Amino acid sequence: MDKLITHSPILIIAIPLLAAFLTPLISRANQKARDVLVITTLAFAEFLVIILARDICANGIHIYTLGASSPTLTIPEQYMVPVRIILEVDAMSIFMCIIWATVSLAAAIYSLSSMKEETGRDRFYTLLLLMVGGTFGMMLTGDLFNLFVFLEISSIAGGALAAFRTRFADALEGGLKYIIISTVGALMVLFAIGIFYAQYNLLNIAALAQVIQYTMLDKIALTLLVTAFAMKTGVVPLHMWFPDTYTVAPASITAMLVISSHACMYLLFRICFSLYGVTLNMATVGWIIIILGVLSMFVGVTMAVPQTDIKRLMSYHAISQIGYMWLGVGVGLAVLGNPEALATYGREAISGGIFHILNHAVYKPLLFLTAGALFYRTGTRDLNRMGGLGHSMKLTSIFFIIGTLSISGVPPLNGFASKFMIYESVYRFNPILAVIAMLVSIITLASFTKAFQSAFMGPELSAYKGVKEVPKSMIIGMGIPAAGIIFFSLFPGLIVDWIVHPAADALINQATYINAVMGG
Amino acid sequence: MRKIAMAASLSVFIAFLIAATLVIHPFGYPPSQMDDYIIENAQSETGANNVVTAVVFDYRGFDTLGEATILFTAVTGVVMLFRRKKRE
Amino acid sequence: MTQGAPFNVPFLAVAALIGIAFYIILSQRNLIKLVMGLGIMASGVNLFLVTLGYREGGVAPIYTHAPIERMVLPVPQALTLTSIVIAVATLALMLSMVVHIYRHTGSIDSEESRTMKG
Amino acid sequence: MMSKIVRTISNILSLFIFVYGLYIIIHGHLTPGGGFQGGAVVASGVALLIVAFGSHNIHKSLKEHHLSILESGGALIFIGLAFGGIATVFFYNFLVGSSIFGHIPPSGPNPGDIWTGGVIPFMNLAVGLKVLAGLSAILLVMALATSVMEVEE
Repeated sequence: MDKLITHSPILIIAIPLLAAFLTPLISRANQKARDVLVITTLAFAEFLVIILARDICANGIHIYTLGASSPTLTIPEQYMVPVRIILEVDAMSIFMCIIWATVSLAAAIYSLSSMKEETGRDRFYTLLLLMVGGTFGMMLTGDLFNLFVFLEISSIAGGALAAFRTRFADALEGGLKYIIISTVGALMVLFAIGIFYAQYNLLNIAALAQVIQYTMLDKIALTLLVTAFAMKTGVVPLHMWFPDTYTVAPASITAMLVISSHACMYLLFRICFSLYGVTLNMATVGWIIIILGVLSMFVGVTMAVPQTDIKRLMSYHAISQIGYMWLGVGVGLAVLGNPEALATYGREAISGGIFHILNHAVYKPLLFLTAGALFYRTGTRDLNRMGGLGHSMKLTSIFFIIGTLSISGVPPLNGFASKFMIYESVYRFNPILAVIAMLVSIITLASFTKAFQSAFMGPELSAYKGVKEVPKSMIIGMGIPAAGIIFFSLFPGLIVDWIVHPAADALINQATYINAVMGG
Repeated sequence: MRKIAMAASLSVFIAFLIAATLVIHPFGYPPSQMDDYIIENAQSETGANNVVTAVVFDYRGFDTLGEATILFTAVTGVVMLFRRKKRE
Repeated sequence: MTQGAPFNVPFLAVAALIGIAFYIILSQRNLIKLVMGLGIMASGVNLFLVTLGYREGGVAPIYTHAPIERMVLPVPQALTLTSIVIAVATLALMLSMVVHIYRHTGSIDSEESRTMKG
Repeated sequence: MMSKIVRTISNILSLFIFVYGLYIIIHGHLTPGGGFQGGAVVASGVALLIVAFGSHNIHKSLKEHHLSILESGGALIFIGLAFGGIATVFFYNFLVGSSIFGHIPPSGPNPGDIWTGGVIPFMNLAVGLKVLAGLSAILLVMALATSVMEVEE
């Protein structure tokens, strides 16, 4: 068991990759065996993530040096800088891993039925496992170039999956758009890595953070990194690809793409907090993030209201929700240089933003999966052509209601808990921002009420007389995030204390992050 | 409107690039603390005469795994895109 | 900038390549040209990485029959190798998507298809 | 399908290209090159054959799922070698100092010894296998897809 915990960071990445390499061979032999392999792999990854999370709660940052003679030997003997690739797992990265493991498991179970009619399913599952492994790599690595490599794995696999239904021209265009955006972003990241390498001859994040001097070149690199990750996260001036890709991808893949864009947001926070952190007063960067966040909140929700395509509507809402996270964490970043403000409301704002990532990562996949269920049964995404589905698809409509109430921040549900944390702390930073945030929340509720009304309420349409509830595995796939929502709504305090505050502290305490690798 | 935004972002980007080339270290004289270690110890630690191979497969072997995975992903993606349509 | 050229000429070449690529990506509507722009950008970044490791008078970091002991840095070469393969993989996937789009719509103009705007 | 002269010449040339690619793969730890470069050289030989004989004729003897199996195999060997070191650490070079490819060369310039490098030669082979299969598969599939289009129009 100890050995398993020691090696768990690498196993979390390597096991999905190994399974992905095996999938083409196994699916030639037996289709059932392939499904079993996929689900077992993801369940095992989830198990590893949980035991690693428990270990991190108890013992702090977990270090794993690849190829060294001992996992914790970060720096070769009698030398001063790390040479090998190091995986560095702190509370924030494991927080993202928990989300990713759960959502990908739910999405894979959902796909078992929802993709049954499609051809080329063995390729689908191979790509799905590759995307899982790649995104885990992004979250766990402590090395900049390694980060770039896994960013590319995740985005290539994601783009290919988004284009999976090749019989629709839209799907291909959505996938191509995603890959183009990702490639431009990844090349910007690579250029920034080159700049760091040119100045310091280092690639490890912690080692770089120790020596970084905030020269002109570092500013350029920061700009490139922020632009690249903002592009992949889908905040407003760079959001054009976001609805196009999300609308056309299969529902389970859309749910996963949401989380992988959150992973890019995590990378942005990692760069701002852990790499630059104390070397400068981050107020400017913080304000840029706040402004982008407020802009996305507002533009996202206003663009969502007139949409009639259900997944497009949800995509614009996703942009708007991402704005909340940027607002929360941006406020924290803006006061990072000011210990007093940080203690009174900065930490709370960061926690609010992070908690919102968690909440968004359960209700948005749930909503996309219900949209997929509607598409599965009705064959359309157009809200005007749906109606009365509440009679025949009872469970789906219940899941949709849960998701809707949660995303609009209606009080007893978890969306409210995180939004309230953001309102409260942002209000003390700048009241206007908090008012905008509340306003956006109200518009969100209005927009989703309309969507629910047109899809589920009203008389049963004759076109959908024979519509039945979706198959069992899709129900389970939707049930996992729904159970998450209910659990987080019942015990928000517990969740905040267990995983959200440690994650926020891990971001704030740059010194711990550096010392874990550099020692001393 | 779109043209202006394009021109603005392009010029900002190029200004960045030029600025970067002006302040970067002179060509041919890079800092080299990490690489010196690798040049010195690659033979004794990995047994390979070719230091680049030693870096690719040993010091940064995980990157190579990722790289191989990307190629695998691309091949899977291409084959998936050109898969035969289901016979109706 | 002590010896050699008055400016960092190799770095200027990098800047030119990336600038051209960025212009292509922003201005071109033809999808094949867009992908070519991405390819040029990848080459620019690769050139940047590999120039970072050059050391005046160094030889390739391979000990077999090495004439002198002064070697250029090995890590940038390894990074470039990795990123070249990544670029190849990405371009292959993008081009096959473009082929597919052409099959569906009979056009590779991004303005003509519905969602590729912006 | 091209003329008979081209086909004959490329038939002969491709053998030399394959052998050269294999040489680059096997000597990856001694001379410039390695798995990726050698694999790309072999795949270029396949590209030559595809151009000379036409993708449909090549497809009769070389199907993409064979290449796909070969590629999966290469990837599995590679990740398996990485897992081989997990008794110490993932990616640990566990063969250095052992009797298989375990010699350690004298430090500094030397004439080179093929029996060195630990797992590196095996990894070169695995990656070479993977890259040659992968790139050939991409070339073959794309050549097939585009040639079908030409027939249709």
